[in-house]
Amino acid sequence: MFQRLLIANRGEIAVRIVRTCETLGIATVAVHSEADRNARHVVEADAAIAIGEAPASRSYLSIDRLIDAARAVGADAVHPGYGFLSENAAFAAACTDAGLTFVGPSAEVIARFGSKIEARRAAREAGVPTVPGVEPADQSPAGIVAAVRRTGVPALLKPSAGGGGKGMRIVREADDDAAVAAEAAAARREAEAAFGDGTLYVERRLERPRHVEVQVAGDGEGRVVHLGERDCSVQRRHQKVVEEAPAPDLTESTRERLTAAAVDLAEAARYDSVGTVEFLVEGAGDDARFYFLELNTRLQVEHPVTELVTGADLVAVQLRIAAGRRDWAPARREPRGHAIECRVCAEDPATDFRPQAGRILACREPAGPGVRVDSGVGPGSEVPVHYDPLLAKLAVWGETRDAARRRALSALRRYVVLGVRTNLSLLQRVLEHPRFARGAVGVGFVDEERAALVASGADESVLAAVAASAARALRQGPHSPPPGAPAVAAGAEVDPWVGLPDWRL
Amino acid sequence: MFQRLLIANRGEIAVRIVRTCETLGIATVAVHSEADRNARHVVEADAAIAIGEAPASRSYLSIDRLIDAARAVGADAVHPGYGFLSENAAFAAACTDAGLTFVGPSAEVIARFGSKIEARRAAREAGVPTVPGVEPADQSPAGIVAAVRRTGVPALLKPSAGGGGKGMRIVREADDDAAVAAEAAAARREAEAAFGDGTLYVERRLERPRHVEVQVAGDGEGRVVHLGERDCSVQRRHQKVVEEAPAPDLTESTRERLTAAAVDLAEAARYDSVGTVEFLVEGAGDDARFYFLELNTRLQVEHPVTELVTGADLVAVQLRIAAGRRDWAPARREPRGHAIECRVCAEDPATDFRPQAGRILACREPAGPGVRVDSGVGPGSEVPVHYDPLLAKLAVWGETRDAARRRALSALRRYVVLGVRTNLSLLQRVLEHPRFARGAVGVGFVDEERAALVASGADESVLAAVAASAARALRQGPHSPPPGAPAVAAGAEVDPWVGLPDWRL
Amino acid sequence: MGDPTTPPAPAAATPGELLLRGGGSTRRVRVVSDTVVEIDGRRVAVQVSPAGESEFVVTVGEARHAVHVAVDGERAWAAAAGESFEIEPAGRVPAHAAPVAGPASATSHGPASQTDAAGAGGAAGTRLSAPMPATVTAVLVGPGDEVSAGDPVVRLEAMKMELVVSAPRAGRIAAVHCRHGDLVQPGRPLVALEGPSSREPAP
Amino acid sequence: MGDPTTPPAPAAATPGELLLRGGGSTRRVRVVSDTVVEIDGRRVAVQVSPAGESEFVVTVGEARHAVHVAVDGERAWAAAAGESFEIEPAGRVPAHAAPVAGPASATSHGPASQTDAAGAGGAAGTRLSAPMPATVTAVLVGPGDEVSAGDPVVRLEAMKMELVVSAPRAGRIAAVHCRHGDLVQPGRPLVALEGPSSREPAP
Repeated sequence: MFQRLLIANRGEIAVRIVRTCETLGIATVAVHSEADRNARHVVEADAAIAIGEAPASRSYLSIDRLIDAARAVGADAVHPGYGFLSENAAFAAACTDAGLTFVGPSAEVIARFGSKIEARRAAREAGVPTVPGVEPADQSPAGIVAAVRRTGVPALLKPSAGGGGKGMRIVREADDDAAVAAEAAAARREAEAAFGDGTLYVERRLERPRHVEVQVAGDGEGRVVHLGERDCSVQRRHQKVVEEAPAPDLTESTRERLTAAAVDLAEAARYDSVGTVEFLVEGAGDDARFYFLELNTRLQVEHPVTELVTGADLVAVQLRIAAGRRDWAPARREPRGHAIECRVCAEDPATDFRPQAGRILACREPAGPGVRVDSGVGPGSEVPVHYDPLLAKLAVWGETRDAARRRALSALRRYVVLGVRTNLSLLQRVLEHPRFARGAVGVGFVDEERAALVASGADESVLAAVAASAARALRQGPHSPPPGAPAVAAGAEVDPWVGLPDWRL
Repeated sequence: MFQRLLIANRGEIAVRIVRTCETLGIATVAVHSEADRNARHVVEADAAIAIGEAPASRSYLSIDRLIDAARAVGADAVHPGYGFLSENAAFAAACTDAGLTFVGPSAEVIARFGSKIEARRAAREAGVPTVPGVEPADQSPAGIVAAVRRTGVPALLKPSAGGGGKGMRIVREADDDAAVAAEAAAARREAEAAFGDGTLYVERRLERPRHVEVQVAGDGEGRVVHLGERDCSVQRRHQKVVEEAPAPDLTESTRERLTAAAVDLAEAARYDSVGTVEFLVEGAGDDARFYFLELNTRLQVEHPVTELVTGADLVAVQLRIAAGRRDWAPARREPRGHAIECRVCAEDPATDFRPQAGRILACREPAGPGVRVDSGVGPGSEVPVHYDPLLAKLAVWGETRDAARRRALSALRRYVVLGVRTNLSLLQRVLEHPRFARGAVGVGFVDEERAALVASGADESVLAAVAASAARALRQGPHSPPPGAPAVAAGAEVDPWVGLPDWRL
Repeated sequence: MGDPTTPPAPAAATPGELLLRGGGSTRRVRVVSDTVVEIDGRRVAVQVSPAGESEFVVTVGEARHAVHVAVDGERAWAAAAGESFEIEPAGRVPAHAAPVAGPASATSHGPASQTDAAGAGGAAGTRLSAPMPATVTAVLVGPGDEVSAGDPVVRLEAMKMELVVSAPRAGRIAAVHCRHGDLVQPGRPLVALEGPSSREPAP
Repeated sequence: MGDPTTPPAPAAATPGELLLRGGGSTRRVRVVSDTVVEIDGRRVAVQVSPAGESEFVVTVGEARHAVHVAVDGERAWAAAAGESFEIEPAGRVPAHAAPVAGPASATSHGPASQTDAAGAGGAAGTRLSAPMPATVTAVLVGPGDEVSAGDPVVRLEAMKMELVVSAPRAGRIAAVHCRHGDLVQPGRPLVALEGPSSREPAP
């Protein structure tokens, strides 16, 4: 196993990788930009190294600086996390060239599945159905317009190099050339900013499909296992916000066809790490149809729900495969119970999920039975403007889907983040929503129910309680005296015991 | 299911019961003494009611006040937690008489197993071996001395009414009548203080046995299931401090004999709730011998390790059985992976585990994959002098025992409680100890290794880091300015990016 | 003070009045005393007990809420019942708490413009300012340019997302206060818009 | 100041000297500057960076520690590397931080006595005080009683545990300051012991 791992990432995923390394006895080195000098992942790792300025292009996306850092600290392996350079074949190759083990698939596998064209070809060759789409050779506005006409509307413009929903745009009118070109330009700029590559892919958009993906792992020698599927249909801005495992309302036969298709593809690719095969699923019952979307050659944000139902540690599996260990496969892979993850983001649902930045003044994360929080922040953390607004992930486990859903709600209600706006309230509205409570929703769910999901759950009594508490705290200044201090109790209930119990609702 | 549950307890177990009720849609009412007015469990429940003065005898141990409180709030059921009145048959009967469902076995079952004599008789009748011992009819000092002579030394003096190790004393010299009488007097005082009953039981003490217990559940109609066993041999002051499931180093045949014995006993008793059959185990291999110790007719402090390996929610099981639900049995009971619990106590290992009281100035509980914390405190909590010093329980899950052990260590290292002394350091020494790392230890482990376990793990660099940080914080006063504020950075690393990475170990 | 998107300034800051912003709306609550608050003219009895650090348990009629509060200068943040609020004394409406103006953007990310009346003197102009910390990725207008309502004037990037600041009304660009590459903070003026307003200027 | 169990008072409180109590022992560390501390006469270079609230990352040679600190008046608590410390300026040794005195108790729970020199005037007596918040369950001596070293004088109960306060040396009970049922706080005098000391009284 490795001695010292450079974690080429930040935030909750960097902290989460540290956690597994602690159990495996691997020393960790965090990297950080100037904006992240005091960030949580820097504190949690065994060591930390500065790699550049705040803009990701000059730090977390700089292959040279990351390789220099890994050499400087004597790392023998590099974990890319997700996002940033995790699906960048050049980075994987640069690690290998520098004598570092890249914790992920080979550069060849990353490159193949990083190309939407190649990935779809691989899927078709493995007998896995794909969504109609094309990466136009002519990437000019005119070329994109022509591709949209060919594919048909509604169409999606997607970064060829990307993943995670970043930079995706919907085009509904094939005839408005100027509008299509404008969307293409915006998508290209976001793609360049996020992935350093503006190439666009044009795909037919299925109406109201579900997003279901299969977790796979392989050792590059043809041995592939799957760890079941996840449903990630609850999305905003084409990005997942609530995920669960197993996928609700899949018949056993559809689940078997789906996981078999994922394994077939990974086997054909001689897939050599942990990865995720994403599908869109249309229809219900045994004749539900599914279409290959992409194969993400990295750890997925939502991997904890798979970990909760299988007991596998997917980061440990990645590290074992990368280290060439024969015993990489998790002992148990059949799911037990149900898990739901909620992404806690610094964003304002009321203004179209606009990302928020600032300082976290207070942070109380829920805990207790069946509750897991993977967090990249704490009290006093700065949320910089430069990066993804994901603060933490709440993942809960329950014996049944409804038990998990209720437990997640209970945990969300006591999850406190003050100082930046978050989507904590929206997450509660999602989990409470009758459509979500009933079972599977489609990827349009958040957009369709936006008004209900953005609404505040606060009634007058909550407003009154908040106003009264805030008035007291504002009067006292930034720090309250200890509870129970005599000065504070004035006006509060101080009834002595007088025989009958003092009933406080 | 119940509408409103009165939780006749405090601390982490009261909070933990709230959590399950939140997932079942049961409203909770906390009770609190004057010392607990602002306690965590009071905040977390849906409602709270004051029941008396700080001494437990005038609040948490007052049957009348608890029944009055339950009536006043319109509760339909009462959960006793553990400790306090949880194994008090009179309390169970008083609940029933008041038309309240007691969440636990019937008063008859509690009374039978609350009596060491009756419990041992029941065990013998069910064919379960017992440790030699007697509850002397003559409870005078002379009677206890005579009983010790009969049983043989080393002998244990135990409260007949009690459990959880409270008030237990070891007698090693049968001939020193005065010493035996003094120990008996002390044991009786503690028994009276803890359980309201000073009756003593005298038992032969096995040398270096392991403490292994089996979790059972039954519906009173003869249907009994077990949820595997726990090893709770790591004890200080005869109280458990680290527990795990499954028990390490048990052969499959011994495990089967042990669980079968527990089920036999519970079936014979028509056991009607969740309970724990405790055994002492001597020897190893298939011919290990075990002796029935007691049947605890309540939720066990260490129940989370069973929950982590089985997925069962034991509080939900209790509530379902109490509500007469037919579907009370957990779906899955076979263990998966390994779980370890560490009890985080306000106590000072360096002064013989003396309990500590005070205000918690800061509290950071670990979280992340495989980590569960059941806590009864938070920042600003008061730890009263009046009650058990248990603050919280850290329970971790791992694919293997060693993975769980390492994960627990990693979590303990980042567990911060400031303001009262705790056993956090001792817990790390236990988990790091080669004997514990190797496998099963006996109940004498903490006493035998005390010097190593009490030692501080801090080297000079830790002392230097602590002194430098404390000096800065003391200079700044109780509240540090935000990190990154210019004034703070003076003297700290502020190297701008200058081409080569700024390497910070 | 003629900008249609600026809410009327409160007549006078009533002591004890707080603005609670949360869930997309802002409510005004008057704290009458330690045990009484007034919402929409209705008086509500509250009982506040401290519990833990910066935490209160508040009883309001039949309901009981745990409230976490963090104070940040003259503002506070609070969370209760799973909802979060930003709280400030009424009468103080900072730029970044004003309602967002401008016609809905054609893009999927909605409007990003932020306007307020320019200057303390009440000049008949509108200043468009940054709605959040962001990097300026494009300045699409120059001084003297005529713009129509909805025209994009500045493009920002924040957290990998593109935000377009659009003109809330027709007018002429009086000044440009930012350039490509600037890192701008909330409220920082980006451009000043002058010219005909759709309403009468304030006296 | 002749009590054998009281550590010698420091010659003078050296500014920047801290006592770190943790893991059963107390260490003295001198903070020379923001970047240098001295332990046992050896100077160690440290680099302190703030990180989060009341948290620091400290680099000491090859090692790097996250340190959490909470300040409580003139004292502080800190945790690093899984260890906790109580910290106070050297020269100030409060009663409850002094080493515990007295012969090991015969019971399983060890010594519970707590002694310090009585009064500011330096009377040649010893005051036995409560080591922690507790309830007095028995007062076993009266004024004028002669006691031997190790004799139990007061029985306390705290957290369901019995603590016995024993005489640290032979002497005579000068005064009893508590009675059965009292709830006593740490440092609260329980009894005063006078008479022959095993050491010369201080001048």
